Amino acid sequence: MTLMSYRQALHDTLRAELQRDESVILLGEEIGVFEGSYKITAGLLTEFGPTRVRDTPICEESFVGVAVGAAMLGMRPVVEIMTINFSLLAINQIVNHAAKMHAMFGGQVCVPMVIRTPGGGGQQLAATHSQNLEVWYAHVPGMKVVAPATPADAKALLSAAIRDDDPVLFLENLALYNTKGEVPGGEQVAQIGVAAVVKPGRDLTVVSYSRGTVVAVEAATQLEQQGVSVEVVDLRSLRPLDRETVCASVRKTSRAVVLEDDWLSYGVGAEIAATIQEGAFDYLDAPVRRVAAAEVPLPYAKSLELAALPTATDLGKVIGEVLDASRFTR
Amino acid sequence: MTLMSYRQALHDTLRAELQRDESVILLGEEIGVFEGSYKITAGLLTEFGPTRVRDTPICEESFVGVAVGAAMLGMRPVVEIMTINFSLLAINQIVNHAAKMHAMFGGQVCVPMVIRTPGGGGQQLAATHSQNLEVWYAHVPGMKVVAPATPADAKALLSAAIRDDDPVLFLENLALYNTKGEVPGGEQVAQIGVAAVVKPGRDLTVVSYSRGTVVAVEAATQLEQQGVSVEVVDLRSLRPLDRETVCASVRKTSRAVVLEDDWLSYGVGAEIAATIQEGAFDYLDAPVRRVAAAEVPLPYAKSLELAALPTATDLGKVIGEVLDASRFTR
Amino acid sequence: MANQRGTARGGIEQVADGTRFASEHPETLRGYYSQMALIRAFELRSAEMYQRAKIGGYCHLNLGEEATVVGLMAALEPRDYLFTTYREHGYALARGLEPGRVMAELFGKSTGVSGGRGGSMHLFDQKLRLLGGYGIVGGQIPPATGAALALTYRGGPGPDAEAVMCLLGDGTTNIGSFHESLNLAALWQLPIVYVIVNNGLGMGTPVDKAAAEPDLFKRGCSYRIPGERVDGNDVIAVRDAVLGALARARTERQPGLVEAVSYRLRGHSVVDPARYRSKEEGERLRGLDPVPNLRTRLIEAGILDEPAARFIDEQAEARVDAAVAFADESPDPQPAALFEHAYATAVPNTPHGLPGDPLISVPGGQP
Amino acid sequence: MANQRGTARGGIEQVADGTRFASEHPETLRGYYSQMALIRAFELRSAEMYQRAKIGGYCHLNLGEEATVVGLMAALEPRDYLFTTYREHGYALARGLEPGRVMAELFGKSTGVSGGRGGSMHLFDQKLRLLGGYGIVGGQIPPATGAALALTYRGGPGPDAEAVMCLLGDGTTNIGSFHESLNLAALWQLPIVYVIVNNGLGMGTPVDKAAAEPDLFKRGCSYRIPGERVDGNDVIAVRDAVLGALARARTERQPGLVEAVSYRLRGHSVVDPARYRSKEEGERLRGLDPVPNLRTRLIEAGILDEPAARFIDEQAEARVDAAVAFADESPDPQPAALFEHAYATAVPNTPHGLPGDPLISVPGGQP
Ligand SMILES: Cc1ncc(C[n+]2csc(CCOP(=O)(O)OP(=O)(O)O)c2C)c(N)n1
Ligand SMILES: Cc1ncc(C[n+]2csc(CCOP(=O)(O)OP(=O)(O)O)c2C)c(N)n1
Ligand SMILES: [Mg+2]
Ligand SMILES: [Mg+2]
Repeated sequence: MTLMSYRQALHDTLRAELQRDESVILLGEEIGVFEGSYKITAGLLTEFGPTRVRDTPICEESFVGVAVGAAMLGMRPVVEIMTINFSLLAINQIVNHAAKMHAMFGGQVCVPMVIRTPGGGGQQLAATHSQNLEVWYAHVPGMKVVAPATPADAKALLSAAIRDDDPVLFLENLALYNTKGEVPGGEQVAQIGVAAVVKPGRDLTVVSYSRGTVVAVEAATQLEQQGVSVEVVDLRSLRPLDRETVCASVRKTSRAVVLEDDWLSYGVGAEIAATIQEGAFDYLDAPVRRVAAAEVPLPYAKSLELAALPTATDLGKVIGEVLDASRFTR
Repeated sequence: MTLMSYRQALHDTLRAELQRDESVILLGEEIGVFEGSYKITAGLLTEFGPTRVRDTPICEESFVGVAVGAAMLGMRPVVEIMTINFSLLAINQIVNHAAKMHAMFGGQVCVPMVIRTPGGGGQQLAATHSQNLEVWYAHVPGMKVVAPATPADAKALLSAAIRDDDPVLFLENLALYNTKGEVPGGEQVAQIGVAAVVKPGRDLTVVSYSRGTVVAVEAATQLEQQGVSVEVVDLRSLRPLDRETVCASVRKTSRAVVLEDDWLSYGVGAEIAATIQEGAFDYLDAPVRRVAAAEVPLPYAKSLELAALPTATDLGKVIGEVLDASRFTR
Repeated sequence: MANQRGTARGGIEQVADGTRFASEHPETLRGYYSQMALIRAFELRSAEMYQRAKIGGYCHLNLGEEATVVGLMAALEPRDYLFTTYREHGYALARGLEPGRVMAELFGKSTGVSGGRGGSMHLFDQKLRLLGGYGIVGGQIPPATGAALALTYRGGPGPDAEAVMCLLGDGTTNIGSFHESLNLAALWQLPIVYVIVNNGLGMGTPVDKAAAEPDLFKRGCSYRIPGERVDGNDVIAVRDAVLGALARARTERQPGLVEAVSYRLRGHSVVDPARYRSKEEGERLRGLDPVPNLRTRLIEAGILDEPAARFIDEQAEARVDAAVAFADESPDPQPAALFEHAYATAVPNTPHGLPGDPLISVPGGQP
Repeated sequence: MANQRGTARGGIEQVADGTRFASEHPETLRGYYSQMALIRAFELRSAEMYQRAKIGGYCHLNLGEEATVVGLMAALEPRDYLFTTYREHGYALARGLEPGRVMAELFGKSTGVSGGRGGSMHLFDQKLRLLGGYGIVGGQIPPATGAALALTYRGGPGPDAEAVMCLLGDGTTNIGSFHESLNLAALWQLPIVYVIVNNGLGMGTPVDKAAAEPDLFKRGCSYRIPGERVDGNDVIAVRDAVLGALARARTERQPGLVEAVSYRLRGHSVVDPARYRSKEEGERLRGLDPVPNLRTRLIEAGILDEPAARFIDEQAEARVDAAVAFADESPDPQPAALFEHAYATAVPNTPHGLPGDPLISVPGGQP
């Protein structure tokens, strides 16, 4: 176990995978000389050279599509898209091509590639640079979508994604890069498609992923002192979605709240609430509630940005409302 | 009232709007000389000439972006994207630009444009040409998304979309173009953001939109004979979403099923189910169930395509299961 | 910079058949004609089968492009990789795929080259390195470029190096991925040849209504990629132009751009009556039909005689008959196999529900 | 085709100041210098304000591009429309926006040009026809082209016609929308001038590592759009080149492409230390700094003297002081206004919930 940042965990894992497997290459804008917009790839160009760590011009559709083609011939490209907002320029290659090929060509080819990209607001980057669009990719068969919340998961899920033979969208988050956590040494390869109960509890289940999980665990720990025992389920994988772990928790706690950074309508939380009401219907003492971002193009001004994004306080308030609605007595 | 096809209703409405307002122009691939891939714009080039009805080269991002810029200067472009699958090439202009500008620039500019595009499978067009991705657009603040199910709504919602000052994604469906229905004459401008109870009923609510609504009404009519009174709610507008109409219906029937053509996980039905379980929790006698497409890249082979797409039979089966689960007696 | 051999439509100088054919082995020429005749017969039959509802979806034919198809495939080595468009039946046949397996794919049968899952637009064969038909315009260009990038990790340049051929239509030169990918190929010196199959139209749109530089072979100028235009109705000219470009790609890692000019004889797809094209234009095009033209010229040159030619034509028909029979008899994919190939690596919780199935095996039964 | 005036970086012939300045009114030249001085002062202060956390998000400066900015804005008429990038503070100032309202936008205040909702990357002013800064690389190109299309519905070509100027960086010439939009502009003959502000780098990437044709002004070749390169450190040369291109756009509806070559003096954004650039390179660039250079040359040419120049510099500082004061005193947008401007046309059921609000006013209370 070593205490390290989410950024460091990503960096070390990329380095380890580059060392382990010749066919792993990194592609992206400014990942080499510039060392990455968020410095995840710092030092890797120097260590592995310009063919393994390749700076690309600004052309998301084509450098992602190039990764698709390279993967078809057996390479294992790990692409960095600076932020998920720019993935919209490459989405035709991701969704109409990478996600389709294995099935559409009758299983004759696979596309073992990883798309690393951070989402998230809260940095005053304004409407076009603050989105959380992972739900789009999670909707698409042929894709796998993982969203680690901790440095340890960042390591284990990135290793798993790189070794997986399907296209994987690996969701990072701007607000998580500097967060720290214990990371086990040696090879760690997570199972994609499995959620985790990261904090056990009895009274209510909070379901979240990525940054939201960190917020949820904070809130849960505080509520503990107030005599409320909150269980936190970290989805870890949005596609496939581990419905059973989510429902099992709610069958135990009989109450659920989803915390998500994306917009409420048609967001990740919609699927979670829909899943719970079907998978734990007779156990629910109150409606599943969702805590999500206000549905506006995110403004730049700090005062407005703060109002629009969900916080631990918002989560605590809604947890309180759900407990009251179900006549919970502390 | 005139009986006409969905295609005819779209054509006549485009023609009427072109006549009504000089600032309305049509842009798209093959909408002029070729008269449109699905012939919606047949004859309009001859009538209005090449500046009002403009054929574009194959460059979705730019011809859609051109419409954005023209709209910023006061034109009212109606863009045709041949199918929603190709909108992925333009989605950066739609979501990162058209949907953001009014808010991001402090209300100084608006983007009065319409994007007409058909979705839908069932035509053996295989994985890349059969998608239903409207849920992506419905997730995005700044967008409006409408999805008419009938020729009458095709007319009234298209007029409304063209006269609206925000970017509107106007969802058509390949399987609806030849369907017929009564269409009122004269100006008909629908209210965007309002759902409709298209068939009243007592025992169970089916919520759907676009092609699904047609299927739902068929199924409901059949079930009537079997003594089951099904209410059908047609969403008509996915964004804004008329939650109250949906929940009011379920508070009355106490049972709900969603029929959607898109993939189940993170699809439109997820939001509907999540909405109902929150807005009609104490009224629900059984979990809200979703009837959606199997989660695979849609295969070309008819045998597989049939297996993957939801039908009236599937809907009937699930309605039966919900009635049984809630001890309904015929 | 752009090689000026042939600078304008039709302005391509004709080498007399005598000289041109003389340097070829007669068997080779007869082989080209047989391939073109096979493609012609296959495509006409595909149209018929579509009318008879044996084929669904979209169906785009190579009618009029046979000389281009055969010339390109004659230049491509088995070790090379091919990325095509949705108009690719002929390439699959000329690359060596069994007509039966191609027709079976069009019929959506499990014996089809893509197991019936791709259909007409998505023919694929890993062994023959036919890396797919693609239905999204321009969608094949970045992956083809990426395949060429992958080759640079396999070995250095040289006459025996592998290369990639990426086909695209004239209308496709106007889409962003064309620009982005050619820039990458030139910047990174990738072993790839982009071939613009200029059949005069993108659906109903003539080249000069879509491209501000209608001399498409010149569009490599923005990347310092040399371009060359050839008469797409001349199988030998097409082959030789591409051989040269492929050689430069193998030995110098110099990406190439070749424009082969031919004419689409029918509508964009089998359902398009092409009303936007005048009767006269139709007549004119039939006069340029590469299949009967090569047949006559080979007979005039004494390389074929009428009986031999007829024999080839009949053989082609016979192979297509057999292909249809094979496709007809082949089984439909089983619905039970719907979720096969959804993913290459199995992981827990992968969806496998059919429409209307309950979400979870154990739905929220009684507490 | 491409106008060869200046074919390689730095290879741009220098006209002696004497001749060049003689043909200008001294007031004009002093005006250019004042504008450049104002931009310089504003940008240096922006960097400082960012360090002091008065400005958030990304902040990209025009340091080193002042001559290009002022030259371009000198050529642009008030009736013309301007689409810029996220590196646009200087353009907003030179276009005539109050420095206070620009600084207020950077501070995220309600008095900002975009009401504090856009920030540094999204300056917009409807009256001055500054149609936006854009943060998505290449995202401004199609809308700018569409604005030019809209102009063709307003009136015919002529010397008094309106036109559009679309700015983009050197690195942005490699993205698809550049190709697609220039093709449309040429095909449809739109009144637009695309200006490549070549500051030598896209973040850390030099032009020749990103563009296979590093002579960027030649990239109009694929659309028959004439290109021209000018010394971006020469305010008069920039102005004149663009005046010519704008004239052709107005009168002939001939889209233009102008490349202005200057140098980014600092990092990509205020948080980038630009370690990838050597000390020597840094030195060299400071020598090319257009602001002190013009100052010295105007003094040498007798158009300014030291006190006059110092007065201009002090005035610039004073205006920036005032701008900061205005921004500081301006109010933050009220959270209650969060949903303002989400939509232009109000319709029922538009979302207005804050995080954690119940979905429906009447949640499923007791039956
Ligand atoms: C991104 C995208 N846009 C539009 C279409 C519809 N479409 C299919 S083929 C075609 C024309 C292509 O013309 P060209 O490149 O000349 O190829 P050809 O069909 O002539 O072989 C169009 C517009 C598509 N499949 N994909
Ligand atoms: C689509 C997209 N990709 C990547 C980025 C990140 N990015 C912002 S600026 C920039 C470099 C642009 O370089 P250039 O065009 O030369 O403009 P400059 O910054 O030098 O003014 C990049 C890659 C972005 N904002 N949008
Ligand atoms: Mg064509
Ligand atoms: Mg630059």
